[in-house]
Amino acid sequence: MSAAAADPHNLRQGHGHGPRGNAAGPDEHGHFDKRIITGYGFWIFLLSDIVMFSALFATYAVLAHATAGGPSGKQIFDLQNVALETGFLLLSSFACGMAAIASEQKNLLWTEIGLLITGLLGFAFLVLELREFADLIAHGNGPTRSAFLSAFFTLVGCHGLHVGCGLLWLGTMMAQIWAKGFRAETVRRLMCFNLFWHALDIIWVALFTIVYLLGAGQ
Amino acid sequence: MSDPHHQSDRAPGDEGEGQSGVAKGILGYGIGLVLAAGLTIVSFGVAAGYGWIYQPGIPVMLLVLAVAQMGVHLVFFLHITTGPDNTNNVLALAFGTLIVALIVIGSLWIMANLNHMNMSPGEMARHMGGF
Amino acid sequence: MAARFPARSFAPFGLLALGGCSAVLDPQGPVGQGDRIILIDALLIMLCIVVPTILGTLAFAWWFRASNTKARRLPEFTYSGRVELLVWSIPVLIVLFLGGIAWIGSHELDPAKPIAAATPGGAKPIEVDVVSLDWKWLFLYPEQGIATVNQLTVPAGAPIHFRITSASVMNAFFVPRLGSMIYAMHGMTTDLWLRADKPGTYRGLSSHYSGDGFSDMHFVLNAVPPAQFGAWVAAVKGKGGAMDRPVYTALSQQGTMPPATYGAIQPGLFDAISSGRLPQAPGPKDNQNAAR
Amino acid sequence: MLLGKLTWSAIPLHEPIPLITSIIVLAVVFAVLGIVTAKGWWPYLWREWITSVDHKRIGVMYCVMALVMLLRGFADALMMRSQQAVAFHGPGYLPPEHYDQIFSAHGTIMIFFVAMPFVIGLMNFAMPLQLGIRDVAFPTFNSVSFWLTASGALLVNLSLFIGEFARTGWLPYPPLSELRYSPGVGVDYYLWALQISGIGTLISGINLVTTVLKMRAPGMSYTRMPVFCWTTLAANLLIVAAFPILTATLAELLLDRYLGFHFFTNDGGGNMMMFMNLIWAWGHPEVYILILPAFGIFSEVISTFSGKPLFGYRSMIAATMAICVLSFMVWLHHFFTMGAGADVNAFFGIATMIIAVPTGVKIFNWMFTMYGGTVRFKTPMLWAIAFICTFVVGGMTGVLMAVPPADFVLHNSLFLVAHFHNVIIGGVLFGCFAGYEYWFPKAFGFTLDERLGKTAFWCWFVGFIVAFTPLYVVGLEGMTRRMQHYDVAEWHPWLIVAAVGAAIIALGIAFQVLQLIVSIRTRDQRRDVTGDPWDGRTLEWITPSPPPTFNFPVMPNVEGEEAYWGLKSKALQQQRLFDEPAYEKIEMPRNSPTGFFVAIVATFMGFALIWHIWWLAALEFACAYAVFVVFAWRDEHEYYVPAEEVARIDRARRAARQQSWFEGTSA
Ligand code: HEO
Ligand code: HEM
Ligand SMILES: [Cu+2]
Repeated sequence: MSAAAADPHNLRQGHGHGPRGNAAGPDEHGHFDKRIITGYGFWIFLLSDIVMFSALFATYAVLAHATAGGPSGKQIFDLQNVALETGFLLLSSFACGMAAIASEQKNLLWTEIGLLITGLLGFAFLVLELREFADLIAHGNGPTRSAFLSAFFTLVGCHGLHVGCGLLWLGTMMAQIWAKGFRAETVRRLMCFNLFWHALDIIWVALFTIVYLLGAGQ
Repeated sequence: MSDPHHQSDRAPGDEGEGQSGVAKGILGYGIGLVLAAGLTIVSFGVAAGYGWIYQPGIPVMLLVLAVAQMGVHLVFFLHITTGPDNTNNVLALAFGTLIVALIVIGSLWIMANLNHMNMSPGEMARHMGGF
Repeated sequence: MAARFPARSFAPFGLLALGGCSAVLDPQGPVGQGDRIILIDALLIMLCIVVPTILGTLAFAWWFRASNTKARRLPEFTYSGRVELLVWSIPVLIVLFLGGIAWIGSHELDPAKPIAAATPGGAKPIEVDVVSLDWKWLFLYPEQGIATVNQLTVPAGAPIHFRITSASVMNAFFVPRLGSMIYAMHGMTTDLWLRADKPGTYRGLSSHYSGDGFSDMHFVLNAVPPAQFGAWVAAVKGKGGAMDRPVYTALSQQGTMPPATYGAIQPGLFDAISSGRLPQAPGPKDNQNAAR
Repeated sequence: MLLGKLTWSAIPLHEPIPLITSIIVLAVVFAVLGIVTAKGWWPYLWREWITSVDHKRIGVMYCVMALVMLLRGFADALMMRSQQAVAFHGPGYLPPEHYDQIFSAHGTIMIFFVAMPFVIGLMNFAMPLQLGIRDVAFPTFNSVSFWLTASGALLVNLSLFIGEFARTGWLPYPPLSELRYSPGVGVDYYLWALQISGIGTLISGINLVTTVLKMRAPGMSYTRMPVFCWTTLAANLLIVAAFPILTATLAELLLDRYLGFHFFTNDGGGNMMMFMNLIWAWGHPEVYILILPAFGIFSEVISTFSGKPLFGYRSMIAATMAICVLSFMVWLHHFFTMGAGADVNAFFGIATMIIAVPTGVKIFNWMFTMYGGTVRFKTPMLWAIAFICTFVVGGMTGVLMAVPPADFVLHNSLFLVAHFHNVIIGGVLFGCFAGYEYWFPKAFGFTLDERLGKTAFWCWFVGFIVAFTPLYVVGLEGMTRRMQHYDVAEWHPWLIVAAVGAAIIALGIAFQVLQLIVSIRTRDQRRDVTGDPWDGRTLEWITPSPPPTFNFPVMPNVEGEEAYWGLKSKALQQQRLFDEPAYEKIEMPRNSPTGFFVAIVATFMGFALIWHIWWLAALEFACAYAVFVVFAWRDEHEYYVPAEEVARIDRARRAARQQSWFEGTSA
């Protein structure tokens, strides 16, 4: 009790960080760096999104064998298609990175080109995925066929939905940059889009491994 | 506040120190792309079962490759680990990973146990053969 | 199993029973006795810390009230290593103890764990298959070849092995004075072992809400002397209708009904229900509820 | 069809109870709207509240919503209590199909639209002030969060007039909640209302986590943050980590119901146990989302009214974060009786008990905070002391049920119901009431009436004991929850006692309403001129009451724990205020109607989906995208509060301080 007694507010303990400690403090006008705050908030959002996917993954893993007499993964997965999808998504991520670099340089043309390629590749991915879905449904293997297929369509479809929403967002961003150029807030939004797009890749990696590759192996 | 720490706080996805230029940036993404593509190809190859590796080890191998590839994406595309004060970003990631692990592993353990314990006799015969 | 948790009366706890026959605290079988003794032990050990905590809180607050001139003020008393150690270690110790009880108790009193007869070499276990329906209980006696609804007759002193499933939504099978409950779920079978040590009539019920008729979803469990059990079986056997598929299908309609007996059962009925080979119960008769 | 499943039969014209309730509620709503219109208050409301992005205003609106919904939820409770008091050997006055909606609505409303908004409101209000900053990280999203929650609440209450509410309990376990067994719209109301408000909550969680981690006054290091900020951080981390699970789980149930998927159905390989697993993986952290902020409030209140810094500050932080992580490792304790093996049950039982350790540490630290202090029994402090006494009992019964064999006979009994009301009312609600009384003067500039406040407190406290102790007893007598009627004679007297208890609580609520009315009418005599009515210790008390939009004219420089107490002590010691700072203009975010529009779209979309009015749903999707584009396209607007204005406001504050500290009677 003695050491603390004289200093109940721990005024003396500097915690080795000087008076500001490790706080993410404001500048002298009381402003915080919006880029950092926005980016961090978006990062937290992405993590929460990943948690949501983890619930879908858990469901899928539990129901993967509940085929109720319907087809199993092995019977319906077309790895070639998946490889193609993966390729599109990877390249699209790379293109998105290029757009990010161009936007740092405030290069309007290259930014737009980068984003356009990103979008086209993403769109190609989506088309392949939808074709796969349509094919399955046409063969009577839609999501209502079995719990396994419900889980499959939901998990993969949810990723696809994210890609779709990402494309809408992308279009909005391209128009905005075109119309308004590189303002601080536009650049910030572009940064968030970048994070979003790359995070979708990470989910896709988990997805093609757990759903397709492991599923096809069984 | 002329505090040196302030400058070093970064948004996730922000490149490290010097925004030194296009070349460096492209190189980063390029390395990422090559690594990711490589890992993907290996994954698909392993799964295609060319007999590259011990058959029963394939799932483990695939999972390891996936983790590696996610790491590549995080480092080279999301730049989550660059910059001297990324502690917050990485801590958040660690928390997220912990939660994901708890949910997935916990659910699988619980559900496997429940499914096993509560299996109906009629079903049992069907499942005895193993998957 | 009963050996580890001997049934002994707990005098101070008569208080909580409050005169009336308190179901959970007045068990009539080894499982319930095990559950109860664990419950009471855990409660007592925790009361040892909870009661002083409450009294201490009130005492501190009162003694250090602003108007008390006798209280010694220590405005700087904000940290003390010794107190820290104390406040972390007391709960840890209690949790260690409770954790031990929980671990052992979970294993000893695992609902699926078979139990022995009341007397060594006594009555042999009997099998009862339980199906929860909307909103009634169907009991099948596979060995005796009879069935009952909303009433359950068992020999006192004999271990009873229940296999439990549901034809529709979830329910829980619970006879408070015999002990542990367990869920009844469609397409699944849960196992529960119970024993009634004394003859008597015990109330059973669904302890998991299952829809509008839920409150009426209870049954009586008659524990009869072993000799009478045979007589009861003989009285039921062959009389009344048979529990076969058509009767079962009619039974699976929503509704409540008084106790009934069936003199025969269609073999394999329980397996067909529990594995989901028979269609699930139909639920509400019409969709008039769709709007309201 | 143009209106989907919606027909006239959805309106309860033939059922007197819902009909009369509907008419009364509608009358009140229209009366309020009428008064607002007649008095011409709309522009003011629109400008100052509906479109406000000020964290204090939003916090207040959350709390108001919680209080209004508390009345609704409590009305349900009264109906249940009176039904069970009379439904011995008889049907009572509420038929099952109505009674079942009531307990489902009660649980849903109390958890999602009382407890959640209350704690989120208080966090919103107080946390930025305590951190010494001007707003949260994303002010506009904050407004969106609030309005989405409001939209969810509106949908739940709409089910009273149009259609029905779920009859499945507050967590819609399949297969009962599947289309086959619940063909009505009740479950759909539940699902869409919770999806919408859940997204609001998630956004709020992201917002507040970012705020605590990235925006703090200069010098406010982690180990200098008030404990309430720590518990805010922990609770919001839990929101961010748990609510997505709820979203996914409800989405799966929605897919089952709307598109014939087979996640949890009896057929097609569905697995209902997976629902239980997932919903509790969210549900257990959820209860700590509720209790952690309450713990924070008690930490502030007990320290303030004991005139001492919080005892064991670092221990408290460690305990908070331990609870935060542990809460994700125990969820199976809600289904010990589902037939998992002994190892699994025992593991999760023990993990559950371990949470008692950090919680116990907190309790003991609060006790030692009072030890050696100067305890003032203001109303918030009464709530706090009552909290410790009731919560330890509730916690104890929780730990009891964490022992699997004990839970085998207590699960789903009224003992369980008593447990969670014990921790939720004695913990969360008492905490929120303490926070409400504690921060009310800060928010509105005048204090609440102490005498009525104390009367209300005693009614609540006594009523609570009388209402819920009998439930422990009937629980041990084998009474299951959610009983519409029963025929066991032993239960009857206890349920009558419980009904009396509920009536006493009703008295408590009446006194709270009275307290508010009286306090508003006599506000001129109870002005809080100094901004520091309780002799506080944290930064919110440095501001005038109510604080200006920008909270702080200059960012406070934090030099230790209890930032404000340090400054105050120094000033009092030197017998003078600190020198006047150089005032500068302050940049503040502008109002935005985004949140309000989002909520309108969400409400219509939810309604359309519930009633299968597909064209409307499609239209609303288009609107949602339109709102997004407009929002994403906007130029960010800030406005500046001119330096003169800042100076004027702050000089008034300094004058008041000068007056009370050095000229009038000392603080
Ligand atoms: C805010 C809400 C809240 C809180 C804080 C808690 C806290 C706890 N709860 Fe409770 N709960 C809450 C809300 C609910 N619980 C439920 C159900 C529930 C069940 C399932 C029962 C069943 O369905 O059969 C268990 C096992 C617990 C256990 C616990 C434990 C161990 C704690 C612990 O956190 C308590 C820790 C506190 C203690 C222990 C007191 C102080 C400690 C001291 C003094 C130290 C010394 C003591 C010891 C070492 C024991 N809870 C349900 C039911 C949902 C439903 O089915 O509808 C709800 C809503
Ligand atoms: C204010 C006084 C309150 C009273 C008198 C009251 C009363 C009741 C009653 C009678 C039940 C039904 C018990 C049963 O199943 O038989 C119930 C259920 C419930 N209450 Fe309360 N309650 C109150 C406050 C609260 C609060 C504040 C909360 C949460 C924040 C809450 C949450 C719940 C929940 C979750 C259920 C379970 C609903 C279900 O079974 O699905 N209650 N309450
Ligand atoms: Cu819990």
